[in-house]
Amino acid sequence: MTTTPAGPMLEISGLSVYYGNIAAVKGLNLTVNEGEIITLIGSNGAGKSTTLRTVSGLIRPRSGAVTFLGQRIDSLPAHDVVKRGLAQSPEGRRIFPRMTVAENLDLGAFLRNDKAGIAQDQERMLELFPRLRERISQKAGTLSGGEQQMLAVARALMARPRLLLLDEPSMGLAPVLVDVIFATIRRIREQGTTVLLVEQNARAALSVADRAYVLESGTIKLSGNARELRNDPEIAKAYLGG
Amino acid sequence: MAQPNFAVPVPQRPQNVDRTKRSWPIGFAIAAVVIFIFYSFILPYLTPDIRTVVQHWMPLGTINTALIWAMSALGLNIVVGYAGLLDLGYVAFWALGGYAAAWLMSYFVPVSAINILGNAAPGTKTGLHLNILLVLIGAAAFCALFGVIIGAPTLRLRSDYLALVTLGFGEIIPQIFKNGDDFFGHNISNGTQSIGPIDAVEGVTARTTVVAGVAQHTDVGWGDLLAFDHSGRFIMFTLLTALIIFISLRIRQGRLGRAWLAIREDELAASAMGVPLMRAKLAAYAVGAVAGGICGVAYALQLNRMLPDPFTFSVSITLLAMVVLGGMGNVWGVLVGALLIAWFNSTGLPEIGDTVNGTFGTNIDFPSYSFLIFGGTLVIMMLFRREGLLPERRTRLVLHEGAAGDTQAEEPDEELVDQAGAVK
Amino acid sequence: MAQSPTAAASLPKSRLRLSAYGERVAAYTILAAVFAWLVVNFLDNPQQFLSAAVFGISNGALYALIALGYSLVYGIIELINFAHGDLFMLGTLFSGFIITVVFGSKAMSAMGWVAFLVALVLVILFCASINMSIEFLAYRRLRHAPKLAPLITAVGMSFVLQFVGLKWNGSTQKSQPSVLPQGYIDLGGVRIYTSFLIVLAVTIPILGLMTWIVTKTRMGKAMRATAQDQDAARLMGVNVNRIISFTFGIGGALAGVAGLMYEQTVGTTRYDLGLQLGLIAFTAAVLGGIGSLPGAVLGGVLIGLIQGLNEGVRYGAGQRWTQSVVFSILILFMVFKPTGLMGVSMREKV
Amino acid sequence: MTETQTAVPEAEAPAPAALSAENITVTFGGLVAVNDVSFTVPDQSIVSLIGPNGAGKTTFFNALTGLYQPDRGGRVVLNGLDVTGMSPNRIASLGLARTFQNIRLFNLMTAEENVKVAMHSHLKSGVFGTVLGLPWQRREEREAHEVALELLDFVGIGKTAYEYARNLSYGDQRRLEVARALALKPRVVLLDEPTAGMNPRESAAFVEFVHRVRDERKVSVLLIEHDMSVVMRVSERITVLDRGEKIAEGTAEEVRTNPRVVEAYLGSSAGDNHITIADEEGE
Repeated sequence: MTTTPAGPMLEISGLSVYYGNIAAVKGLNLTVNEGEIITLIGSNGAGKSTTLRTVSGLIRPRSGAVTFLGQRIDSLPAHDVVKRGLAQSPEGRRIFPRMTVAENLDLGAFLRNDKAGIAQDQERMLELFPRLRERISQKAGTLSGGEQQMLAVARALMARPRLLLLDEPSMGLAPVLVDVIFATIRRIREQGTTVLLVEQNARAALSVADRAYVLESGTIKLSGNARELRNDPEIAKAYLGG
Repeated sequence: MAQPNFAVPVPQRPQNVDRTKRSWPIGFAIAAVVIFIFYSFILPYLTPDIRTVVQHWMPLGTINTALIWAMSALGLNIVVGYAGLLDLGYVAFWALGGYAAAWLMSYFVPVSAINILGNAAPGTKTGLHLNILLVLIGAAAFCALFGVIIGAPTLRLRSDYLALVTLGFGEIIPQIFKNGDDFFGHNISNGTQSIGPIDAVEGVTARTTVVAGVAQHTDVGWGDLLAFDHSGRFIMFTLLTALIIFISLRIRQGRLGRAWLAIREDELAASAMGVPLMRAKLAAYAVGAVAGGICGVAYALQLNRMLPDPFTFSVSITLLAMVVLGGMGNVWGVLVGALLIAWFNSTGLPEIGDTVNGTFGTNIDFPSYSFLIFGGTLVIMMLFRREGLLPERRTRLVLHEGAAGDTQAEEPDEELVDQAGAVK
Repeated sequence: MAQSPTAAASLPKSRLRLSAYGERVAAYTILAAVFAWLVVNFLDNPQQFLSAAVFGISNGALYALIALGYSLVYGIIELINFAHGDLFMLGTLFSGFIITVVFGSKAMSAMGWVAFLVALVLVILFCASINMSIEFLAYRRLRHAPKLAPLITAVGMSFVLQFVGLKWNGSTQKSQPSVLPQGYIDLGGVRIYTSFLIVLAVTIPILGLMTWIVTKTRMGKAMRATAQDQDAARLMGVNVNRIISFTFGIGGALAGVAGLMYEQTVGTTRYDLGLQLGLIAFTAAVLGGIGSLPGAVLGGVLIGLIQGLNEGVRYGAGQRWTQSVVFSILILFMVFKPTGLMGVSMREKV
Repeated sequence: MTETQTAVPEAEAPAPAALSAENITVTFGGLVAVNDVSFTVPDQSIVSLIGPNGAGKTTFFNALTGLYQPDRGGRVVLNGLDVTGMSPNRIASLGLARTFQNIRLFNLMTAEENVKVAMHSHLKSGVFGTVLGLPWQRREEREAHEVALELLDFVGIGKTAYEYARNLSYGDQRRLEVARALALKPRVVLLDEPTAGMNPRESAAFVEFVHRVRDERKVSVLLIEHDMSVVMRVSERITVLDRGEKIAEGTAEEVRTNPRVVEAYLGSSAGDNHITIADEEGE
């Protein structure tokens, strides 16, 4: 592990991302400090996923900077971003449907060479998500939605990231599974990984997060301590309308 | 939407559209008249030196051949340029049109001679001998029918699969003609023996009387077009090309042309707006095939016989190169692209080669470079100027956006995300 | 591939579509007709039938090698690489060049085997690097362009390679020396040529090696991941550009092997071979299910068999119809079963 | 619910539904994306379909418009006509128009041409008429042209009739999509997230616009929307989907206070408890 430089682990400043001539994100500023769980909440189409995709290098921003561990990463290709210790579990799971669960996990550790460490981490993942152990040699496409989501998170963790980006991990899941996922997010942090969580399930997200940002139409509307935001009437208004 | 709507003055159509609308057809007509006058009335009276140069670099026969290519390229443009369907077997329609002409105006069909306003050569005992106008209509209808037959089962395929299936038909149909001397026991094409001669057509003749190498006078008349009557064929081919251009332009302005454009732009949205995809695409195939059929008839007249050998895959590719070079979707661009490439192919390249070899004393086989030139044209145009040399006004706009589109990731297609999530 | 879901993939079935029942009846009728044709020909002259079959399978092995190249590339970037057949053609020319010019070997000897092996290695390197260069120079820049653009580029590339072949080999067929042992084994009237055995001896291990690369190695896993979801693969740290390049390399290598085998067993080279054989091999890839590697092999062998029987048995249509027969199969499969025999449904790919 | 009924003039006779969907189920390879959802769009009403990401709204929408076939037993009835299993273009020409979530205009066609494309099924001219320029065909084209301009005026972008769609501003593109949908002379217009990318002021103006479309064009409007302030202000009736199932239906007020809706949007209270236990500082 490299030493952490002074300052935040991830810093996004003045980020703007466009699809054609439509701005998805406009002048967004956000910081994540080491060891935190930060959540980015907002309704459909607010620009949350676009932000994460930009941080991971899948989309190039039109302007602004993304700094990770003191270095600019906004013009790096996605695979270099992963190499620097930033992994993402994308929206919609995006697991490899025609590969087995084990192969999916292996791909998560694609950039690592320590066989023993990978095996150990795989074991750790199967402990974190016991359901996956039962399905280990099944094709991932045959898993249920919840199992796929677990696989997507586990796969991202297999890279041993310093910062984990989670995009809508509770999407489409039954409440019981949502609980499991959020409990796991806490454990992930306890094991030393910083988490940036994008969620629509605002209450659950705010209950695990340290700080939160509320995104609306591509810009940050509110930010602050998650516990305070939890009871903010603005939040309910943003979600359920005036 | 915030402001109430005041009566908005009806906007005028942009003027420049109208201007290009007029200048090209006028240019085409003037060029045609000038060429006709030059080759019929001026060239024979010029000095032998000049005549030799013109005969080498730009004989009227080459112009006629180029017009034949242009007809096909314009037809392919309807399929590829208008409707966005890649057809790699367009040569099949050319062959079908040509054989339709061979059947309808020669001794070949084994019946005692039936003459319908036709022009059978004296002494011909058998075959159908239809008037050229009837032949054109017949060939066009025959090809349109084949366009639908080929299109119907294939159009629901993905675009790249569609390209392959058309390629398959483009190989099968010429092979049927090639082996047509024994097609399930019937002779349908004389195989490689070719069908010929084909009845001469009547048209304008401009014949110059030459005495001792000096042109005396030029007589314009009406009669059978013989092998050397290039002027008459030039008039005929120019008119046919003009007809195809006219159809292309007219149809583009109408309901069907709009539907094709819409399909090319966004199939899904088009169908959500009530455009019947299959019918519109079939119509594109049929109309495109009509041009191929007319071109085939012209080809049969130019050659005076029909043989299967020229109908190879490379013809389809050359046609595609013409469309791509000229600018997919732009009728005038495709016309220019086709004339240019056809001239280059038949006369330009050998002549340039002779000149270069003569000047530098080299011995390079220039025509063999056509593979490189066509292949290279396609690759380079796709990489650097996808919209062609004379792009359609619409596609020219894309160019202005420049590289901006490349640095931005594509828009995630929410329409399908929902589905993708569910499938996995 | 999530970033290339075509609208067509989600389009509804057309109303022109034959009813599912009608389609099935048509398909079974065709299958039954093919089966009847096989039986009639076998009973007519079993020896001739089997000889034709053996010859066909030998060709089929080569088709399989070429078909794999199509299938690999299609599987990963959904491009029909038209230039692949011509790459194979260059492979035949290069093989002939190495064997005659470098070794000058004419007869079978120990030196002949050395020549063969050296040529094998060199032709693999040669074709792989050409294919990778084409991808790097042309296709890569068009990865986000509308689908027509890379397809037309591939057609153009095919012509450029044919030009190279034309300049290299001349416009006519050229005969090339073979360093492999000639002769045949007679099994009850059925001739099995030595060259057939050598084709199998080279092809089968190579297919095994391919399977191993794709299923077991790190690169293979990255290839499959890229084929299924490019963005997700990027998020795993896969350098997608490099993987695509690698895939073109492997496809090229297989075309090179096929080129050498063809040059050695058929003994002639032509500049326009790629178009003809390439299209047949592509049909094989479609028949087996494009994108599926075992499918490509199966398709190759089947097409070879069909071709061999068509040309070799009494009630076959004969060589002059081969192209039409093969393309009719292509069209029938495209229309009735676009996923091929072993393909996965494209819908799943979206 | 009563609100909807009073909105319809002939309350005694069963109000003719402009569009009704019965027991729509859509499955993809065994996974259920939409599960047995039924709902109706009364004549000339404004109805919304809402739900969190991945709730199956778009899939349901696609089943209505014929893009997906609903599983056996499901029925879509448009204007009293069973359109289940028809092709999307047929359903569209029978009066079900739509816009797209991420704007799918024909970019290289002018605004006026875009609108005219949607008139395809109402025009008659074929190949021969077009090529020959027959008088009735010319008249038809002229009329289509006038209707197109009138529609563009109606949505407030008459000035841009000859601009290429891709050159229009984002807001104008959204309006053009509506004009194009109206050119189908629909009974029902489906608007898929029409305010995505709009600022609050534009969204507020949009609410007015939706009312105007309904009143002046005599159509029903079905809205998929994530901006709740828009949904709550514009809808006479709201249907809420979550994980493919209909979890609530009613007026804005009913839906807003429905605990299942609150749970779907703000997160499960069960999850809250669970995490509260884990969170030693939790309240």
